[in-house]
Amino acid sequence: MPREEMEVAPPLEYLSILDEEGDLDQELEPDLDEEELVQMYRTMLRARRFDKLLLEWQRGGRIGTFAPVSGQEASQIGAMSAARDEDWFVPSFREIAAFLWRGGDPVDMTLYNAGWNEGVAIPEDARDFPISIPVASQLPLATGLAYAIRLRGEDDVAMTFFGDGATSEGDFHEALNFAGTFQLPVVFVCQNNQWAISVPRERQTASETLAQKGLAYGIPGIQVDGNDILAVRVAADEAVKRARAGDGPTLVECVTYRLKVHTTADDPSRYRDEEEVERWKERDPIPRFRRYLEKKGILDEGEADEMTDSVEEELGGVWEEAEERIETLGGPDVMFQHVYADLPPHLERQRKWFGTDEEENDNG
Amino acid sequence: MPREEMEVAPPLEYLSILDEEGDLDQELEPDLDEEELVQMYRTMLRARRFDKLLLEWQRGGRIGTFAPVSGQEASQIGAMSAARDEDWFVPSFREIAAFLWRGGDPVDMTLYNAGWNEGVAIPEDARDFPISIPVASQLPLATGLAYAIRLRGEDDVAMTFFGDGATSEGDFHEALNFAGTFQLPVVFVCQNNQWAISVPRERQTASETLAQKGLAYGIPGIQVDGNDILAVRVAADEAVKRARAGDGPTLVECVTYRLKVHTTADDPSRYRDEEEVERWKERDPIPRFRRYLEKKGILDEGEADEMTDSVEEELGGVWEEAEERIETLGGPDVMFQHVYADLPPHLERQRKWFGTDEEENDNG
Amino acid sequence: MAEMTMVEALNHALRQEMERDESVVVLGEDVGEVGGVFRVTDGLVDEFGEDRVVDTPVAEAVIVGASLGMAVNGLRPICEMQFSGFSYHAMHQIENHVARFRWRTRGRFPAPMVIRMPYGAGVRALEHHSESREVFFSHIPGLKVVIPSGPRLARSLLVSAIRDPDPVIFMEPKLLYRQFREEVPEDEEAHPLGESRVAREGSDLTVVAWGAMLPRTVEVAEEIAEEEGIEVEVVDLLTVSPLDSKPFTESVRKTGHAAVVHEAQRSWGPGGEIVARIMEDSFWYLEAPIQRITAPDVPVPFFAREEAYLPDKDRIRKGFRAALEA
Amino acid sequence: MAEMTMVEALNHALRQEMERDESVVVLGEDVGEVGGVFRVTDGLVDEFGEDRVVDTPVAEAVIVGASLGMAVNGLRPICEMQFSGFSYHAMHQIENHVARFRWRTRGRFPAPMVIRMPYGAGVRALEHHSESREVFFSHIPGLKVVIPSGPRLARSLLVSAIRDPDPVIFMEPKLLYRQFREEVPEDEEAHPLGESRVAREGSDLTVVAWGAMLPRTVEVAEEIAEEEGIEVEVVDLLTVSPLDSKPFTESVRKTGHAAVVHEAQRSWGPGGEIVARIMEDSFWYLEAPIQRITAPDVPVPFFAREEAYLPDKDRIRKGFRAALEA
Ligand SMILES: Cc1ncc(C[n+]2csc(CCOP(=O)(O)OP(=O)(O)O)c2C)c(N)n1
Ligand SMILES: Cc1ncc(C[n+]2csc(CCOP(=O)(O)OP(=O)(O)O)c2C)c(N)n1
Ligand SMILES: [Mg+2]
Ligand SMILES: [Mg+2]
Repeated sequence: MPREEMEVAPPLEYLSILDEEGDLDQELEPDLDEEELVQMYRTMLRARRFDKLLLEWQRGGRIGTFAPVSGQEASQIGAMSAARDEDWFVPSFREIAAFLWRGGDPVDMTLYNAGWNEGVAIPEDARDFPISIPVASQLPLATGLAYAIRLRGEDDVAMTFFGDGATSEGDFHEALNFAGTFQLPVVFVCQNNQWAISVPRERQTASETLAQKGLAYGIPGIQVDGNDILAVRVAADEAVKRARAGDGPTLVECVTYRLKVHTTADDPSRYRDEEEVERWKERDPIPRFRRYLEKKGILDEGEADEMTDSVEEELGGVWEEAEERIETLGGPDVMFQHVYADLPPHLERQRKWFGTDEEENDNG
Repeated sequence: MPREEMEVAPPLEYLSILDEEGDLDQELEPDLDEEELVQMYRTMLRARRFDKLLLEWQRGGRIGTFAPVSGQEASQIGAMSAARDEDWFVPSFREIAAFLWRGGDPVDMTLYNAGWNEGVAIPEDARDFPISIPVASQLPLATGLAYAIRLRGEDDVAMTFFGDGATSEGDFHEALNFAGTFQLPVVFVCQNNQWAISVPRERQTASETLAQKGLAYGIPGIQVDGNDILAVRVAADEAVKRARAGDGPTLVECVTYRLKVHTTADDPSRYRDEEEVERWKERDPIPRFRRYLEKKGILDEGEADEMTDSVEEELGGVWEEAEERIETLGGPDVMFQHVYADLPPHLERQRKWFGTDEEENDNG
Repeated sequence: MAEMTMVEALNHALRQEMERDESVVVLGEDVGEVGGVFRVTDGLVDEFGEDRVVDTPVAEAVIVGASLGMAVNGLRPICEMQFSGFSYHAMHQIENHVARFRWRTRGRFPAPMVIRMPYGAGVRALEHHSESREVFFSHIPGLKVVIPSGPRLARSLLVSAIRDPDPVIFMEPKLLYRQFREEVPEDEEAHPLGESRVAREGSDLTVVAWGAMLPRTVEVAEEIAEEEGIEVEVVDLLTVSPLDSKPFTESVRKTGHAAVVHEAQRSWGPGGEIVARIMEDSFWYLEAPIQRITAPDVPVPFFAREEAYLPDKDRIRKGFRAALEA
Repeated sequence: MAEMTMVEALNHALRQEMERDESVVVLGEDVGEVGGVFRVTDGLVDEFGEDRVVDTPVAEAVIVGASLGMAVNGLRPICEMQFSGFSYHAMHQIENHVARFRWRTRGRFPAPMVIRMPYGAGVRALEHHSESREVFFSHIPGLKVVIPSGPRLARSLLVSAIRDPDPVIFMEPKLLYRQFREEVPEDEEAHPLGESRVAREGSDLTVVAWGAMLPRTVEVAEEIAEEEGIEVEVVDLLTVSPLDSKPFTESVRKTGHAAVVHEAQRSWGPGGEIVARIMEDSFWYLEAPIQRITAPDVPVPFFAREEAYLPDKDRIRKGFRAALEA
């Protein structure tokens, strides 16, 4: 008949490896392949650059609304790089960097952002999900992928991304609980970028960390410095390993920052101070990682600069290529494609309105 | 740049005061009015008895499906008795005991269970919500009541009930998070009766306790022996006090047991052992509380037995009264009442089909 | 051949499909040990194990969303909403993803899955257990919506639904779950989706019905034929969406009169689509206005009054008479 | 009088109602500092404070469910679904509780609340931001569904919706948010719910439209009058449910021809109800089949093709012509 404090399993941890000055906690430093480190850095640059281009194109009216990634490159690439190609990538709508790491084609993404359905075509061998606009709605999907993996006794993993705001949705809760109950191989990567549009993290939930939300589902939670790509990678490696071994899901909270607008339809000056942005710019994940690579002697200054240029060059032709592709795309009746495996008769009739001069109201 | 365990605020506690033998932890014993203690006991008896009658009526075809409360009397009355009349009662579908504590009329409830909408009529001064069938859907409602309380600076509280299964629904999550974010005066009372129809508590979630789910929302959680009415009452008193003082919501998990069927449409022999039920019968909250009252000299054996008889007598006439009421109820066109404040013209026309001999298809 | 109730016939379909194809899995609340609250999944967990017959937490959105993930990753999930009244909890998953995942991925990740749900009034159930909202699902492009009207068709339609490459909302009229038995062959039988059927031939009046309204509509047609010599042609939709309208619009060309019977509420309900299709295809043949014989625009009353809510034989007959007036 | 866009007119209504009645509160995602993603709630938080203009977590079900609780407890909540495409997340709260709380409590706890949501295509928005699913809400008894077609009516309908004793789904055609300005009086103006209006008189053809389709329908009517002397009567529903059908069914008695224009997908869409009402009330006056001029039965395409998806003036005109053929 006691009154007592209860202990909570599972573990809840905090992890940071590389600080803002590029200084390292050597005990925690992961043992990563140099080539991979360079690849990670390069992809961060590509993401940053592509973001800038998309913003320009958007301002110029070439593409529609999109959600820039700048500031979250470490959070995304650190996590995504822990997965294999055969693992599943289940993004939200801001995963430009993760998408590029997966080998996604910037031209496709440009088409998508220019309003063409063809932009979501997914290569036959890629296990990438399309952008998911409804906040948190992709989490149940990832959970289902993972169920199928487990049922067949495979060792793939589903890695899904979402924001701090997404943790408030019922879908977040139901998915984590489902994954916990069945101990599914999912890695839940929360991109806590401090804002859900105009609502700051502290007003999204009274929970002190987002990682601790895992406790509600018996899921280990870890909060990492999301601008420290090494910390993110280590946490993700462990989570992936746990999932692959059949030991269930993990919730990884990456503490990071959205340096730009929420989407191009947004005006952050209405709700946040430029000072806050400036403070976070000092924690920019890209220079931090560059300093690390330089200190380690993996890249020297010249190589690093060169890489920036080569990335710029690589992406320089994307718009032109996208434009060329757009020229080749079908007319309005493309909208009838892929609604069903086979077009039902009434849709076949409706499609004709668009393809021919027939009278519209053909009893569709 | 550390790797470290994180501490989780707010507190998470376990509480038990009166054990299965009726032995007491005197340090924890609440100081309750004798009359109230007797009232609590009497209501437990009424609930148990009414449950039995409803089951008989259901088996006899007089009423429809219902969800028996037996076993959960302490969990419900312990919690509900911590609230004032002006506080809001937001039940799920199994809160027969809490309903009786609130002064609910068994005749109304019988009407409800016999399929008459008139059974949900709520007295003008009662702040009782109707039964909520969709699991967890009442939690957002309670949260909204509490928001209105807070906005107007009142000190009422909303107390809402739900089961262990309900904690898996998105509505549970969204409501607790909302209540935590705005620090609303809600008391979330989870009736963890070990089963959600055929699914045992351990397969509902991998979380070790349900109380710890509060941590995800920065909400204090407390797990109590739900068959110990004193423990439930103490936990609820604290939660109500916290809410009233403007210090936000609490999640109270009452560990109890559903002694009977899930609903009368259910056959538990398909999924649970009689032995388990027997074990829990030994922890029956009613004899336990009776022993306490006897030991304290509040009731003697004779008085206790007499009370059982008087309760039986009190409820003996309910069916007859309900039958009489049913005689007085309106015809099918009652279904048109209360759909809108004023019946729109098309519904007025539709209503005539039922009230008169008019042709049906009056362009309704 | 065995005489089966609809519940047994559905169970038969599930069992055979699970035997035939090991990628078929069943999931939902209480579908395991207890065999579903209506026993549609009875015994499956014993035969196929807990991994393929999955009792889930009480959480409809993830039941549906996870089913989609399973479908994408090679399984053929059949998930159950314990009652259609709780399918709204998963509406966002259905609308935002399930219905259009094929489309969202340009064909790369189709969603071959079935969402089963008992629906409709008439079994003295609790509040929220009796609605008929086929319109919600039928109005969403990319879904197929199937409603059987008897045991044998329930079995053969469910088989087709499971094998279909697209997501199917399979609505089971629970009033018919045990209302009557039919011969259901042991051997495979699959009724193609997207084909309605003439349940009764007739030359005087065309009536469209489905689900629990179908048997009583046919009964009234039989009675009226016997008593008054009026021959009603009854078309049973079976697949509500995509709608196969030819059988009834062509029938109207023959009869000149039409009615639709449904238990959904009238306004903005399914009857409107039936009327519009006839209007578009067979207006010139119509000799009288088409009648909608439906429930009124009120919430389904608690069960003491649900019989009055549902179109009964009397109201169906009155509707027929109105449709026949020229 | 000031010239206002629809966004400004809605803001005007909200501000005045909040001033008039301190029980009115506004809640939703980003309705505070940022003034809503479309700025409909612009400035309200400065004027009325964070407690009455509430930025909520990203959680639609509790936004709606909590609004209901607020309404029961003496407030007049106006909650916002950031886009109608995310209202399905709250569908269960709407269907299971909001629509029938008055009914569920025999009148004891009515639910005077408004759920605002921008809907519809045409503004180059992202996926899931462009649907038109008025049928979902209109088919649920107990709800009122309102869709304005211009700034002035948007304001006066929102005022009525806020004061209405029943829950109102207030769907805002975002294509019209800033498409044109209208004089909106400073003084109170409340257009009664449940009354449709004749937006243009005519004697040759009756056309029903609402929301974003209304202005273009009127434009085509003007053009066709000028060019061909054909006079189209256009009825603007305003309140979609409960439907006020008299103005258009009576109009058909005069014109003998009818069409309905909507941006929702065709099948099981709103057009069916319009057709059925005319069928029931004015069949004998019809000289040609009623035309449905609608979007096709496909998901709204990404924005490069959304103009082709939406009924445009050309398709509307073709539909008129078909409706006029006798
Ligand atoms: C279900 C749903 N509700 C609302 C929205 C509108 N919306 C888009 S992004 C967003 C905020 C998301 O915040 P967060 O999860 O932190 O992700 P971030 O944008 O910061 O990456 C909202 C409310 C949506 N897309 N889906
Ligand atoms: C949203 C919803 N889903 C499913 C159901 C069917 N159902 C009724 S009770 C129940 C289990 C509830 O379990 P729990 O929350 O533990 O409450 P208990 O019945 O044990 O009191 C289920 C799944 C429902 N009523 N509502
Ligand atoms: Mg964010
Ligand atoms: Mg339970």
